[in-house]
Amino acid sequence: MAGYFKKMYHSISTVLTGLGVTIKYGINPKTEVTQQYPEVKREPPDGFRGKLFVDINICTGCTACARICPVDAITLKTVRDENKKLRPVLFDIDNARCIYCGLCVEACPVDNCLYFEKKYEFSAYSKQDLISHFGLGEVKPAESKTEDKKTEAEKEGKEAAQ
Amino acid sequence: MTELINRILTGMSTTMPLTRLLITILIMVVSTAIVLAVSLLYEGFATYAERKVAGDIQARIGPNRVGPYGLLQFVADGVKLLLKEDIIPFYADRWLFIIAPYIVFTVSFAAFVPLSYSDHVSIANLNVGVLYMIAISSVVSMAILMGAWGSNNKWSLFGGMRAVAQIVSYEIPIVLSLLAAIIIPASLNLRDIIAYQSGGLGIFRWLVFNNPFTLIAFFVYFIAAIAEVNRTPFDIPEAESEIVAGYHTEYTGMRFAFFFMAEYGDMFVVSAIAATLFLGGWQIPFIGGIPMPVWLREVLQIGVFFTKVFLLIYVMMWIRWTLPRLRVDQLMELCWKYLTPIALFNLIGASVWVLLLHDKGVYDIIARVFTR
Amino acid sequence: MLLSTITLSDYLVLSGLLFSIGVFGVLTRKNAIAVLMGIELMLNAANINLVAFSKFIDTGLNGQIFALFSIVIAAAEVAVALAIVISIYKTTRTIDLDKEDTLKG
Amino acid sequence: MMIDFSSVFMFLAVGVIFVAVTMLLARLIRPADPNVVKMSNYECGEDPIGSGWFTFNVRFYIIALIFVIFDVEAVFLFPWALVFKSIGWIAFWDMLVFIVILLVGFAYVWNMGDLDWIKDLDNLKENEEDTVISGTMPNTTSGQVH
Amino acid sequence: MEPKKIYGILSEKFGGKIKQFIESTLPPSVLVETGAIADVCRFLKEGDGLDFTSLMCLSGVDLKEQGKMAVVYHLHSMKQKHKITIKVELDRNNPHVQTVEQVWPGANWYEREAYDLLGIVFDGHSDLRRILLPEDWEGHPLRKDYVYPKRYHTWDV
Amino acid sequence: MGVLEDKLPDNILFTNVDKFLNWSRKNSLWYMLFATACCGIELMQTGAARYDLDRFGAIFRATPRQSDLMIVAGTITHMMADRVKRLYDQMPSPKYVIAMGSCANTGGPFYKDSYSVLKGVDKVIPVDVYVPGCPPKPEALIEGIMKLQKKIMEEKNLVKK
Amino acid sequence: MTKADEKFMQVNMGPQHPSTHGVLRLLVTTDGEVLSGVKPYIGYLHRALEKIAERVTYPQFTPFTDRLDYLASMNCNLAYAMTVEKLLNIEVPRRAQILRVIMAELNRISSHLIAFGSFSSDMGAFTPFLFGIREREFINDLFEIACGARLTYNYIRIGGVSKDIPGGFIEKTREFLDYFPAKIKEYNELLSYNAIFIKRLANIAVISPDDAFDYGITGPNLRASGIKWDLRREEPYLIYNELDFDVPVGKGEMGKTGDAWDRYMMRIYEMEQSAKIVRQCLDLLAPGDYTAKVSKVLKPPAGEVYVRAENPRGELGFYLISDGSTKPYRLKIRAPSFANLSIIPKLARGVMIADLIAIIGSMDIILPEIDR
Amino acid sequence: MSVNSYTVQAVFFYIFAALIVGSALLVVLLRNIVRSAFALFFTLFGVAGIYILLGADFVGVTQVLIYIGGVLILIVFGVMLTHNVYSVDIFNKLGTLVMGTVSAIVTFTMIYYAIKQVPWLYIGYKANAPTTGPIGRELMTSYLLPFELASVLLVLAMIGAAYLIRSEVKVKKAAGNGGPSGERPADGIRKED
Ligand code: SF4
Ligand code: SF4
Ligand code: SF4
Repeated sequence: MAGYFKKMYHSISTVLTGLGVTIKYGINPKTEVTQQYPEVKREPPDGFRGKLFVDINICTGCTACARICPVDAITLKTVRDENKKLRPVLFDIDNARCIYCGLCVEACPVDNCLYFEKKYEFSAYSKQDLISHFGLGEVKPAESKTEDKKTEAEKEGKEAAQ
Repeated sequence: MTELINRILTGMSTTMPLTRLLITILIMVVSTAIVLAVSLLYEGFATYAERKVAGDIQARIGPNRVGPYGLLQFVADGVKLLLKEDIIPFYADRWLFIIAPYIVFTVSFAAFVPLSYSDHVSIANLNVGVLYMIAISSVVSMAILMGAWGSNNKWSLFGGMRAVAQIVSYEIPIVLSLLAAIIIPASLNLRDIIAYQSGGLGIFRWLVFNNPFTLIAFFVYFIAAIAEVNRTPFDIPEAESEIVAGYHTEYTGMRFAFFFMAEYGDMFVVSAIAATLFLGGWQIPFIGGIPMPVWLREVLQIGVFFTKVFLLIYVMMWIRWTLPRLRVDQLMELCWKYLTPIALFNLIGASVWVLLLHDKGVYDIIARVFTR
Repeated sequence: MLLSTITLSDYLVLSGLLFSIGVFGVLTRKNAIAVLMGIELMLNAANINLVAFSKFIDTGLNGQIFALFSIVIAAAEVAVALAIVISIYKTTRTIDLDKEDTLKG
Repeated sequence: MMIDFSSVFMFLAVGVIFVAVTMLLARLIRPADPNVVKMSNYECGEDPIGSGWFTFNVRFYIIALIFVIFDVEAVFLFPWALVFKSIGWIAFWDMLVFIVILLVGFAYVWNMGDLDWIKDLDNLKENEEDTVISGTMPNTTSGQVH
Repeated sequence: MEPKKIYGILSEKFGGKIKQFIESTLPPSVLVETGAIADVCRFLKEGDGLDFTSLMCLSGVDLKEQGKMAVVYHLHSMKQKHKITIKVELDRNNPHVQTVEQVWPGANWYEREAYDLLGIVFDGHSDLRRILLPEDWEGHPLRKDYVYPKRYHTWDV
Repeated sequence: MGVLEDKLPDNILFTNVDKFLNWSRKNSLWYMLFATACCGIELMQTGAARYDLDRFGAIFRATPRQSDLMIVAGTITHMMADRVKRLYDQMPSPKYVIAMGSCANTGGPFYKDSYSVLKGVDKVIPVDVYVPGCPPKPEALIEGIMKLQKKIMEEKNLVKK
Repeated sequence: MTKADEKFMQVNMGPQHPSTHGVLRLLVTTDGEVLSGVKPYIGYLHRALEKIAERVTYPQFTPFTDRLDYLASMNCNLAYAMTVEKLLNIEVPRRAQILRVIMAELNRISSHLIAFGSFSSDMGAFTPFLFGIREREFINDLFEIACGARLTYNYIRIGGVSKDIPGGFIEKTREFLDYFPAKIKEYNELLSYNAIFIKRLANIAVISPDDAFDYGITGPNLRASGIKWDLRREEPYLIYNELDFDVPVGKGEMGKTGDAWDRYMMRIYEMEQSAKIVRQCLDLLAPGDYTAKVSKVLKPPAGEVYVRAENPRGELGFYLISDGSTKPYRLKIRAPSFANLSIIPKLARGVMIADLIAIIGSMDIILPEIDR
Repeated sequence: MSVNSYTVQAVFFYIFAALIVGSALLVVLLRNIVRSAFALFFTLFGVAGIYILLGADFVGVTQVLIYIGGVLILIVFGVMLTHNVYSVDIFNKLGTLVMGTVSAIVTFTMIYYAIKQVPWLYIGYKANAPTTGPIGRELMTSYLLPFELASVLLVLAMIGAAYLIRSEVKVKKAAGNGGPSGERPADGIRKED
């Protein structure tokens, strides 16, 4: 019988303690932690891994990024231009596939060439819109030596590099 | 309302029976429509309030984009639900599935009838008011069972069975605790009960303060009432984490909305009973004795009544967003092994008090001691 | 006018109608619970009678009180009857009255 | 009284009509494109196994049974409550006898375990002991861990 | 206990059925003859001073070049705080090995997994079904010569 | 199709009615509680206090029958794809789908080497908005939902197309 | 249809069910409310990680370990990095080690917060869930500063960490550590010691030590059964042997040792301990290299290792076979949840549906790790 | 309002009578027993309406509370517990059907003529007054014994019914030791031999 009442007391007291915790939040609007998104945007910190950006003009077309990418999100096609320099004519990053791991950024030998922007809201109605194109377009090729970095061909390249 | 009808009819020149009848019906329809509109508005607002209260308690904001402060949220929700496709599962029992929301909603709406909102504003003055409300809300379990069985869904049936077991069980403590209050005004008529609680300094004639037993009865009633309307910690019939959405798992769009509205309607009703029987109904605390114009008094009374009810509803929401839920057997145990015996002995205690102290409340006794 | 005079006999006729429907149910159904429902119909018919008499003939409330007791007894009866039906069902998997050999011993 | 109760009927009627009208309105503007999968029962994304109409635990019946008995008793208490004050002690004793009889039955079902749920099918013994609640809550949580 | 010593105990008890002690792996491993694995495991669990209470991991390995498959048991004793690796090698074309489910019930799922992904059949297993892949999946993907399917149900893979 | 759907003439009144309907739809996007993998955690966090999806009137429902929006959060394997399709089918129209994260978009990390992952949920169900990221930040998801709202606003219901 | 079928009903719980924590499917056989058997079906999230590992290079696999147990990505990163380092015999600089400990422990806290939160919402209390996530956001912010992502960090790399922590990180972490204990107290008041919660969990699904060994249960679930086994203590890696922390074990405070409440409470205790560890590490942090010199192309010598680390959910083991090429020959992941889940059919016999939810929640399983 | 009140009553009477008769017919005619149990709901509701028309508000409310909220739930539970999806026709053979119809018609005809024959002695139409209090008074005085006996009856019914059900549960408990596969030996064995 004593246990019966003790249980009752225990239940009531703990329930009241719990209610005490919540009412503190309930009546005090200052406890709110919500950030009203579209109005309040938090600036992502430095080093944030958002959308990838390529400064295509300083890109050497070395394909290091495409080779390291674990999911083949980067499609790279390079052509040698008149100065025998490799130029990336096609440089597509499929943002729908990229996993924002940062391996490519670390692999890129050129400073500030491939980097993450602090941009992460770019949803789209179509998957095609999620592919960002950085390629230079057709550059007048000096020789017709093209390197197609895509899936199978690219994998061989990777093998060779190691 | 009877009063109103009588007054209008006496004031009228015509004696044509048919006209009088039509006018009576008209008044009734209009008043019913008003209650319907108000209750719909309330139900919409309650869903909004629920989300806001939840937001407050959970350190967030809650709806605030739709209309000013998100106040139009329930309009959007309502219209959206109206626009949703209606699905009746192929293997469901079509008739039961369709009828259930009708009954659920109608019944919860009909429970508004005997409520007394102020001295003169009430729909009907039922002599068996309290009993009527208990009876009508026990019908809900039947309707839930219909919907649950009609869905032919296992989660629904789980929810339905749990709901019925819970609703019927908790009716017992409810009835017993209400009895402890009813023996004092000795009436089932809600207006009589409220009238009995008038006077006194502010709030002390309220039945909840009448004697210690009514205080206990109030708490027992309130706990049981929370269970009766299936809210956390007693929301096992809709326990999202266990049985998906309980008895309305298969309901879509408007049909679901009726269940939803009925739930909030029931919340109002049980809170209104608590306010009426224990908290003095529309009796204005402290300043009730001051003379004031009738219209002002009426408005104040309505305001006071709704404030009391909403406070109780707030407490329900507060509890909902605090406590974990019980398991079905623990729920039954709480009802049968704790609340029911307590309410029963409480009833005996209350009646002894009434007889021994000749119907005097604690307040009366203290007042007498002081006036001596 | 037909509408204006609802007298005792109307109630009684209604009750008689309900009663005979109940009789039909009891006689034709072979599911034990369906039979029980027929009995409920009959009981309700009787209750209508009681209350109607109380209204039109009785001076006091005896009819109503009888009806109350009748409801009570109905509750008790249903509780026990269903308990029997369920326990029979659990052992024999049927509540078909034709096959209810166990009831007969 | 009649007029009061007719508002009950009015409410019932208006409630039903309201639901009907709303459903009708909804029918006008809502889309409808049923397909086989949509019309099948939901079961967490899987094909439902068998029918949803299962025979469930008989416990629910027992609860309802006890409820009905209590309900009937409670109904009798209402008229009693109204005259209790005016009749006085006799009414009290009448009621007490009534309740005590009820309590006897209640004690019986309690004692026989009808109010408990059968928790275990096989290892019933193991979990039978009740929760031990060890006093109050400790103030610090880390103090007692080792 | 040192793995070497465990090896000693084992070879004392089971003689020729314990084939080899490989120290280079981490933790060092003991190669056991296929047929004896269940007995060895039971002994490892129940034997005095061994007390390998838990099976940390059970992995199947496809050794395609050697035409073999291996099942590797990583054992660990929480009481004695020592570990060891047990290995068995199976025929790649017909990989069969006894189950150790009766020794460690937890092995049940690991064995199902090895069956699912590598096609190793555990004799005596109570419920050897696919566990990670759908029942109607073809092939055992962790085999080195697994070819990716082209279509599954109604869509391209 | 509904009785009145696409039946009304294209005049100001009905266009406004349509707008109102769209407005209510877009402000009451109840999403289904359905998360498979990592993105699901971000979905949860989006619904939680810091980002509070409830502000937009979006709450979760456990059953597809009462939800309007399916946020495919996480990897969909071939085994799961059937279920996703079934769940989608069991939602009442009008219904919307947001593919959240690389996995739902294209298979993401598992695009290349995995044999068991569905390469993009749009192979089995129609997708309205693709939210990139792995996982997308809650802000990105909210932005996706707002894009969806924009799309809903342009829909026509009762008015002739 | 057999007799047994008639009596028992089978129902699918999951793959889409609010409380199966993802895409677990349980085939539940019940007799009304009481379960007579549960069969888990897994594989709905089988992402072929082990196969992927054989097809990508060693460094490339690190991002995939993030997705292994996404609630504790750091710990998974860490375990994988340690495995490869063992194979390559790389010595990690001290600063990197400390950073690793900080990250791992912070991640442990954030993982336990989700465990706590989702468990509480399974139990019907939704508010603690949001509170848990609120604190988790704090940690997410810390990680975002440190490595630029909120969930899939890819921070701990083979040889060290991917970059040094930026300025301000330490201060923010301290801020968090100061803020956190009060919140734990709040959780306890709100939930842990709530009578309803205790009633739901005490004596439910008791795992005896022998069962725990048999099924290979590790981590908090093992410790809840009263066995003081923590790899950070027993086989210290990184700098754990220099740190002062307790290993909480279940003591059956509210019921039997090893019941669901104990398992739940282990996580609360461990969060406190982790906070303590982080604090010490912050003090130990001295300037230095954040990564060892590792060549871009990793070619470990042929060999095999089995390395395990204490993850929030138990021991995560990597069994790595290298054939001397740039890609692993075979990588077997020993996931703690896999073992933890495999005991559920045994536990969930004769309990009620609500208990099943409690069991799953208290085991804190995570599907991607189980299915891989 | 006297004339109108009668009219209104008449309207209500016919509505309720239609409801009662219609749903009662459904109760006995529907093939799906679950549905017929739910049809009973409307019958009982209609009867409650009739009570209220007759000025018996307390009895009417009690009807709702006990019959619909209690007894009907018991019946529905009973139906669901013994529900068998594969149960065949719940009607008897054609012979019984005819017999039932005939006897129902005969019963009704007899009752009808009896009612029409008897010259009822009206004591006049009583005005409706609150009934609850008077009923209470009656219960406490003239009907005290039945009142207490009712309590005894109910308790006995509860004990008996609980006993019956429980004995079944016990069997189950004992049989349940077989484990989750759950072959219940006692079940399903017809004790014919
Ligand atoms: S961030 Fe990772 S996934 Fe994205 S492109 Fe770079 S390497 Fe590929
Ligand atoms: S690694 Fe850098 S420089 Fe080389 S191709 Fe990629 S972006 Fe251009
Ligand atoms: S997109 Fe990335 S974060 Fe989202 S589920 Fe896939 S792997 Fe996880």
